[in-house]
Formats: sequence, C-alpha cells, structure tokens
Amino acid sequence: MSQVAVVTHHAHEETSFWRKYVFSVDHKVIGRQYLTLGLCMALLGGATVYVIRWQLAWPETPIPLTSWVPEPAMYDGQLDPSFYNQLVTMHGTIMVFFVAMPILLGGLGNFLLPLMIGADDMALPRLNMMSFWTFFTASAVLLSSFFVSGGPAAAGWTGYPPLSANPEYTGVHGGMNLWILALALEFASFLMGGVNFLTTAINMRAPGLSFFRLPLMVWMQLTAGVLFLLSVGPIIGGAVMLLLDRTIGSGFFLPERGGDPLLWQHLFWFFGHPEVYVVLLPGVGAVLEILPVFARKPIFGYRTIVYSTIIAGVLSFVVWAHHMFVAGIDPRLAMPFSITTILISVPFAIMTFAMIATLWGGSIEFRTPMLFTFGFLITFLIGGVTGIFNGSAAVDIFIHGTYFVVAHFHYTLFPTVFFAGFAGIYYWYPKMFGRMMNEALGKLHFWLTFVAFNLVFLPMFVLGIGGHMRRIYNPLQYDFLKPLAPVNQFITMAAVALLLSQIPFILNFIGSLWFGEKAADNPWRANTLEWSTSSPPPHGNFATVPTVYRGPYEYSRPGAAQDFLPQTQPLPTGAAAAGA
Amino acid sequence: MSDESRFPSYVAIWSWLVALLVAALFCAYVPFGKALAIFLIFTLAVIKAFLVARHYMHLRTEGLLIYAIAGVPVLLLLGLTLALVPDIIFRR
Amino acid sequence: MGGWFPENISSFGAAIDDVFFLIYYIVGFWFVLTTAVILYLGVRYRRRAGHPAAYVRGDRWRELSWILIPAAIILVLDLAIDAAGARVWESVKIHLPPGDVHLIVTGKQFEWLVTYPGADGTLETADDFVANNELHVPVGRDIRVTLRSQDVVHSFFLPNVRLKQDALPGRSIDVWFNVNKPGEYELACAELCGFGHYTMRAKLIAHSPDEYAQWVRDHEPHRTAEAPSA
Amino acid sequence: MTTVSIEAARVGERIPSGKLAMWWFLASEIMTFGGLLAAFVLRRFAAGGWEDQAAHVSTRIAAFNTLLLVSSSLTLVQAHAAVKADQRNRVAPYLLCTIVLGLAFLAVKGYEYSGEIAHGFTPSAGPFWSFYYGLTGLHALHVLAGVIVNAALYVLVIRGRLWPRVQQRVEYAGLYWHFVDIVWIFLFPLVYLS
Repeated sequence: MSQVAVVTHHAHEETSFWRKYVFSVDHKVIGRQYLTLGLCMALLGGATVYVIRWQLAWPETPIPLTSWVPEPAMYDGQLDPSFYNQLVTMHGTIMVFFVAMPILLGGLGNFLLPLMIGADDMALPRLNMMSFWTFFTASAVLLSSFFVSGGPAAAGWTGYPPLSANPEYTGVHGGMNLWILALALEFASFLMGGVNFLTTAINMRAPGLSFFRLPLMVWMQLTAGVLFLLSVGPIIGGAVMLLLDRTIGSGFFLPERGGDPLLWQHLFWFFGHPEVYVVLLPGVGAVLEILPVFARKPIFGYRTIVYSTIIAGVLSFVVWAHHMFVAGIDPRLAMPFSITTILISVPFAIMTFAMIATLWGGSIEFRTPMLFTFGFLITFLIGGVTGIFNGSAAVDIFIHGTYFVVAHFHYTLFPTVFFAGFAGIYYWYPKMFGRMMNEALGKLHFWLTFVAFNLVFLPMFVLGIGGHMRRIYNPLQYDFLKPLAPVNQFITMAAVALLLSQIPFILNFIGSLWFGEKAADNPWRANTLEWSTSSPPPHGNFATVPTVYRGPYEYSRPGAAQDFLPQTQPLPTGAAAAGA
Repeated sequence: MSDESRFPSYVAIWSWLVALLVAALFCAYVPFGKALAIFLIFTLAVIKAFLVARHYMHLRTEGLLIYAIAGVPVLLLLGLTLALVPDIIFRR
Repeated sequence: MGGWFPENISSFGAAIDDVFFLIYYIVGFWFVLTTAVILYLGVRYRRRAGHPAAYVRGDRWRELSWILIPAAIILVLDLAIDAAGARVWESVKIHLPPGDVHLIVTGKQFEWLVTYPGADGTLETADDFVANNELHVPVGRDIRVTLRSQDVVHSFFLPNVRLKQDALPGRSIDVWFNVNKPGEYELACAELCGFGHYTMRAKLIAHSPDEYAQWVRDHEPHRTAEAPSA
Repeated sequence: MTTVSIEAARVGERIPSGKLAMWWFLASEIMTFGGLLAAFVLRRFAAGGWEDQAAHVSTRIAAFNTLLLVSSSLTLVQAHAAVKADQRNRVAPYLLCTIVLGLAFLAVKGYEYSGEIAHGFTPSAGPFWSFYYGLTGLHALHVLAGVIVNAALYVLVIRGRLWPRVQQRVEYAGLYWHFVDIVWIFLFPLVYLS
C-alpha cells in the first residue's frame, strides 16, 4: 500500500475572540456550544420539576424557596393551577427539544461526527454555525415566553388543539405563539444540522473508511438525521396551521370553524415517534462506543446492530398512532399499529442483546463512563419492556394518560439523555477539553443518580397502575388517588435527591476545565479516529488526513501487540486480512 | 453528466409543460364528469412534476442515492395519507 | 401488584387486567433474566490481571444465534401478546353492543354533562334531562355512552371500569361498559383541558336496576303518568 | 510520497456536498408541503368538496401564474446550461429573467389575494380559504426566498465574483426553484381546478 500524505487545506484558523469562540464555524466549538447550552437548559428543565413535584406531593401548600416568583404564577410560594400547566408544558418542551437534542445530536454529534470519520470539519461549516445560532435564538424565544403577559404555553408539550389553538381556552396568548415560533426555529436548526450530518458522513469520510467501518455512533447519528429530516415536515406544516389558527382566525383545527382537531394529533405523532428515536439512537451510539473500549472486546455483531437500527428506523414511521389509541381514531386502526409497535421491540432486543453479548468474555473496567453505560443498559431495559404495556392497545385503554406512561417514557428518555449522555460526556470530555474529569466525583455522581433515578420513577409505575392521571394539579381532588399520596411524597423526596445528585457533576464538569489532569491523546486506549489526534484536536482536526485500515472495534485481537488496534494503524504484514 | 444531448432540450420540455397546462384547463372546463376530470387533471399534474424533476432537476443523470432521497418521502406521504383516510374522511 | 389497581367493577375490566398481567409476567421474566445476565457478566468478567478479553466479533451465524434466537422467541411472544390484546380491544372498542341504556356525556371546561333519555328511553326527545357531574347507571346492564365535547379535548376516564376514551369536539364517539357492582365511584378527565383540568371530576353511581329506574323517575323534567318499565 | 488535496483523497465524493445537502433539504420540504397537501386533500374529501367556497378562486389568474412559474424554471435551467457551457455572458440575462418572472408571480399572487380579501374571502371565511391561504402563502414565501437567492446569485455573476463556486450555486438554486415549481404544479389543480 503506497503511502500518501494528504494536506488539509481547511480555512485558516480564526484568531479573533468573536470568530473563534462565538461565531465559530469549527464543529468542535459548535459542539461544545450546543453541549453547554443543552446542559444549561437541563438545569432549567430540572428546576421546573422541583415545583411540579412539590405541588403533587403536598398540593396547594407554599413551596419552599419560591416566594420570589411573582403573581399570577405563584401566590407567595403557592402555585397557580395555570402556572402548573405551563411548567408541565415547558418541562416537556425543554427536555425533549432543548436538552435531549442539543446534548446528543448538537453536542456529541457535532463534535464527534467529523472527528470519527477523519474529516477536518463538517461539509458545510457555515450552515453548522447558522444551525447553532438558530437554536440559540429558539432557546431565547422559548425563555422569553415566561416573561410575556399571560405566561408561557400551557397546552402540554404535545399542544393538542383546540386547547392550543384558541387562546380563550388557556388564557395564554403571546406565550403560546412564542412556543410555536421557538419550536419552528428549533426544527429549522436541527434540519440544517441533519442535512449537514448526512452530507458530511456520506462525503467526507477518510480514505479507507467504508460504511461498514464507520463507528456505530456515526451510524446512529446518520439514522437519526434521516429520521428527523423525513418526519419533521408534517409537524412544520402543522405548526404553521396552528399559528394561523391562533393569529388570523383560520379553521384548520377548530371544529367551530370547520376544522378537525384529530389532524394535529396525527401530524404531531407522525413526527413525534421518529423523534423519540432521533434522541434515542445517538444515546445508544455513545453506549456502543464505550462498551467495547471498557470491555476490551469487539462490539458483538456490528452489522447486525446496523441492520437492526435501520429496521427500527423504518418501523418508527409506522407506529405513531399508538399514542392515539383512545384519542378517537378508528378503533380498527389500533390493531395494525399495536402490532407494529410491539414488533419494534425485536430490533431493539437484538441491539440490547448485542450490547450484553459484548460483555461476555471481556475484561471490564468500571470507569465512570462504563458505570453509566451499565446504568443505561438496566434502566433502558425497564423503559423498553414497559413500552410493551403501552403498545398493547387493550392495556393502553387503562394506562393511557396515566403516570404509567410518564414513568415509561422517563425510563426511555432519561437513560438515553442522561445515563448515555453522561457516559458520553465523561468519555469524550478529555477529547473536548483536553483534561480528564475527576473519577471519584464521577462515580459518586453515578451512584447517586442511579439510585435516586430509580427511586423517582419506579414508584411512578405504581401511581400509573393506580390510575393516577398525568398533568393533574391536585391529585387529592380524587378519592381514588388519595391512598397514593404517600407514594407521591416519596417520589418528590427522591426527585429532590435526584436534582441534588447532579451537583457533583456540575462541580466536576466546571472544575475539571481548570483542575483536571491533563489528558493524553488516547487516554482510554481506544481505536476510533478521534483518539488518533491530540486532545483537544487542533483546528482542522488532523495534521494529515488519516487513512483507515479496519473497522473501529478491533480490541484484544490475537497476535496484535496491544489490546487495541487503532483504525489508522497499518499492520506490518497481511494488511489485507484486517477485518471488514 | 456526460451525454446530455440524448435528452430533449429544455425548451422542448417547456413546450410540453405548457401543452399539459392547457390540457389540464381543457379537462377542467369540458364536462367530463367530476371523477374523470379530477383523475385526468391529477394525472397531468403528476406528468408535469415528473418532467420538471427529471429534466430540470436533472434526475435523468442522477444515481440511486438521489432517487432514494427524493422517492422515500413520497412513499412516506402516501402511507401517511392512506393511514389518515379512516380518521379524517370516514370520521365518526 | 393486583392490589395497586383500582377495584375493578366492569365486565371487561378483568380481561384488560389479564392482558396486563400476561405482559407483566412475560416481560418481568425477560427483565429479571437480562438484568441477571448483565450483572453476572459485569462481575464475572471484571478486569483482573492475567485474564485478557476474548476476541469475539459476533459476525458468524454460530455466534449471532446467541442473540438472534432470544430475539426470535421475543418475536413469538410479541405476537402472542398482540393476539391476546386484540381480542380484548375488539370487545371493548370495536364490537359495541347496542346497549340497554344509552346516555350522552358531554365534556366542557370543566364539567361533565350527562344527558339521560328520560321515560321514553330515547335520547334527543323532549323528556331528556341533564345531570351535571353525575353519571348514574344500572348494574348489570350494557351502558352505551356517546361522548361529545363542547370546547377542547377531554378524556372520559372511569378507572374502576378500566375505560378511557377521549371526547373530541366536532365528533361523537361511542363507548360501552357494564358495571357489575353497585356503589359510588369516580369519573375523571384524563386529558389536559385547561387550568381547571384537575377539577373536572364527576361521580359514577351504579344503582341496582330498580333504584336506577326510581332515580330516573325522580329526576325527569315532566313526569308522565305511565310507569316506565324498569 | 505524493501530495493530494483533501477532497481528492476522500472516499466517494461522487455527489458534490452542496447538491447532496440540497436534496436532503428538499426531501424534508417534500414532507412539509406533502403533509399540508395531504391534510388539505383529506379534509376536502371529508367535507364533500367545499365547492361553494372553491368556486370563488380565479382559475384564469392561476393558470397565468402557472405559466409564469414554469417559464421561470425554463430560464433558470437555461442559466444553468449556460454556466455549464461556460458562456458567462448568457448566465446573467437568464437569471434576471427568472427573477423578474418570480417577482411577476408574486405580484399576480398579491393582486389575487387583494381581490379575494376585498370580496370578504379572508382566511377565516371557511376551511377552504384557510387552506388556500395557508398553502399558497407558504408557497409564496418559498418563491420569495428563491427570488432572493437568485438575486444574490445575479449580483455575484454580474460582478464576476466567485465564478467557480457560482457555477455550482446556480445548479443548487435551480434545484430549489424547480421544487417550488413542482409544488405549484400540484397546488394549481388542487386549489383551482377541482
């Protein structure tokens, strides 16, 4: 194989502060910007939980530390029912669109995708910068809705009309319009991002990096990008219609003007279900990168995982009505949708089993990223199996709209965004910032989070089975929910513990920027391309374009000098025999 | 992008598009009966869209990937539309 | 586990609970098994000096069968769950019996209006009467309810009956149920419908058929001479 | 040891990045307009056609607009052909024609809107009119965006700036413009002919 040196002729490095750290086109800066903004929004989303949970445990009592919140949101620490609905709405919106997506796609995706494929940057760097600043604007618009008269949106994160379409039903005027605008901007931002990811992964791969040598994280980001691009259209159309209904008196969703409210639900969930996988797959991707490194084994069944992902992605477009079994759809439609929904457990079961099989015969080191990965496996398993209950139309008659559903999707999204996300952050932090995070604080963070998380959400299944509805301001209104009050109080205490458990992480994340141990180029002894450059990588990422000789998971290969074999390292002899 | 000359010229395509537009207008004004007229009009629209996509958007010289990127959304939309028929049209 | 459910009082509630428990035992088994395997592997293959990792890529059918066979079993179990659920879903939501008593329940912010047919037993006649937030039904009779909404989406939720159905403005959606135990229960709204959503509570009162007939007689707007058949 | 540029060394840049990105974007746009069109078609079937409302749109004006838009597609694709043949002096006039035709389309559309609103057919005049304004309005915004893009390209071309990159951009702008044309090709019969 002839040696080819390749010069990178990326744009010259910007040196002014504004171009280097603020309006940067460097994917690494943009990735860190997304990550930081996402984590900040997570703090806000977490803060809403405190108020919501306190209200549920001790309804209509003053909530400590909130007496500063002005009327009409709170009356000297006592929560207004309308503000409760607004907090519930904003919690959902923030956590799905302004935390999960920026951390997993915007942050990890942006930072890792070009590095993992050996590119100097995204295919369209300026589009990438626009994507972030559009997202920033979206966040600002969303937050500004807290300060307009009438307060923020109060129709739930799903925004079902007519509640969302006619301001009179909620009393929220401008805030709801800002909510729609913020979502539209967010969609536009991730549309730009998705286009960029796909173009980059198809066009910018290093020599030798065929599709089946891509790290699985890249596959997951790719699939997520396709799912997002193909699903977001109808909801953009729906958002336009909703905004027109609210502003110029059109009649898309309001029955009294000849509209149909069910149409929104279909458009929303046609997007909503693939969106779940848009968030989920990058999280799974992080876990799939971390498992082989800390088990020192190749990932089990690489191609099988890729095919399962694609099948799950395709299936995700034909399951959306399972969110609507009792919403007034034709009941005969429920059967096919129930079948496709439950069938989607098969590709995910294959992926999960492949992850577990990777552990078999490994040499597992429980550093913080691996602990979070184990946490992800176990908690996500609960999220997966409880999905079967919701997917069965018959059972859904009872548990739809109850805390069973709330517990289920928190068991899927929290492990994805936080267990897998934290695993990714602990794992790639050295590459992002050039320093290691503190191991002791990391382990403390894991155990506190893992225990508290389960104490919050396992009892929620009990609430759901007891029939406890979602989005209820005061559950004590109902006699049949009164016996569940102690459960609610327990959950609230655990939720406060879960929030406090994040303090070690915040200290660790910020403190390690200055006091962390300097990271080596490849501190985890990993194979993928991002570890073959310096920590953090220079502008342009690689001094010369790396040449790839094999797949990303060649660990503990017999005959190799070390227990890892970087993708860029040529074998002295028989290079052709190197794995696919 | 090699042999563009084996395709009809852009002006020829434009003439076809205008002719099909006239044909569609003709279908709308001649009393064919509602169902037939709508069928004809939309067939003509599909042909027009196909002509624009194939010739002006150069699908004629593109590979499988571009066809897939353009075609999969169309299939998804058909699926979405069909799935909504029982709810939106035959609503209770 | 069973004690966490609200008391079941409907003819089909037990069937829904049965599907729940069928799924519960199936996925419970898989969850315990899988978690046990994860923890076992984590302990068994923790890093120890002198125990290098095995090189297994899992790209041969022999190796893949370790994950594909369990997945195939899951596929079969999925289909079994689908089949069990389908029968129950059909009996609750698709094949509605004509109903011995027919009521209209209309949701509005933030009450349930229950329209009773009155003495003639037919709805939308002059002797209909409306009770706010009180759903009276006879025990042992098929009750057919037409759900409507005047403003936003509400959800008609009878926890003890295991019945839930959204009420959509602009549509009439029928549901049915059959209560087998007299008593006073609750009707909740299970879809966010505005700031007073949590107050949108009504009573479900199941009477014996005779008591129900008496209750209807007592509440009719204009009493008629003929005695309604019980 | 040879030195090659980074693009040459990449595996498989068979489709230029800009074109690929544009097609991915168009895939998403197909879903956006398609979702709206599907909603319109289904709701219209459900409501029995809304023929009383639909009778008030002007087929003649819309047919003229179709002609404008189809012709603008022709001029833009001719600009692209001129770019490829490296006939720089023919690019700018064709681009200008496209811009003028696009603006003419918008002007006609505005004239049409004003007439309808004057007769009381506002977006709140019924579901047909809601969809009418929603669909044609969103389409008009896309036309406007296309006109702006084409105008930017025109300025670059007449100033002779960025020539090699402008070549590709004319093609990508064309993809977008023709897509907007295709949307109109479906909107026209859906809104005006049935």
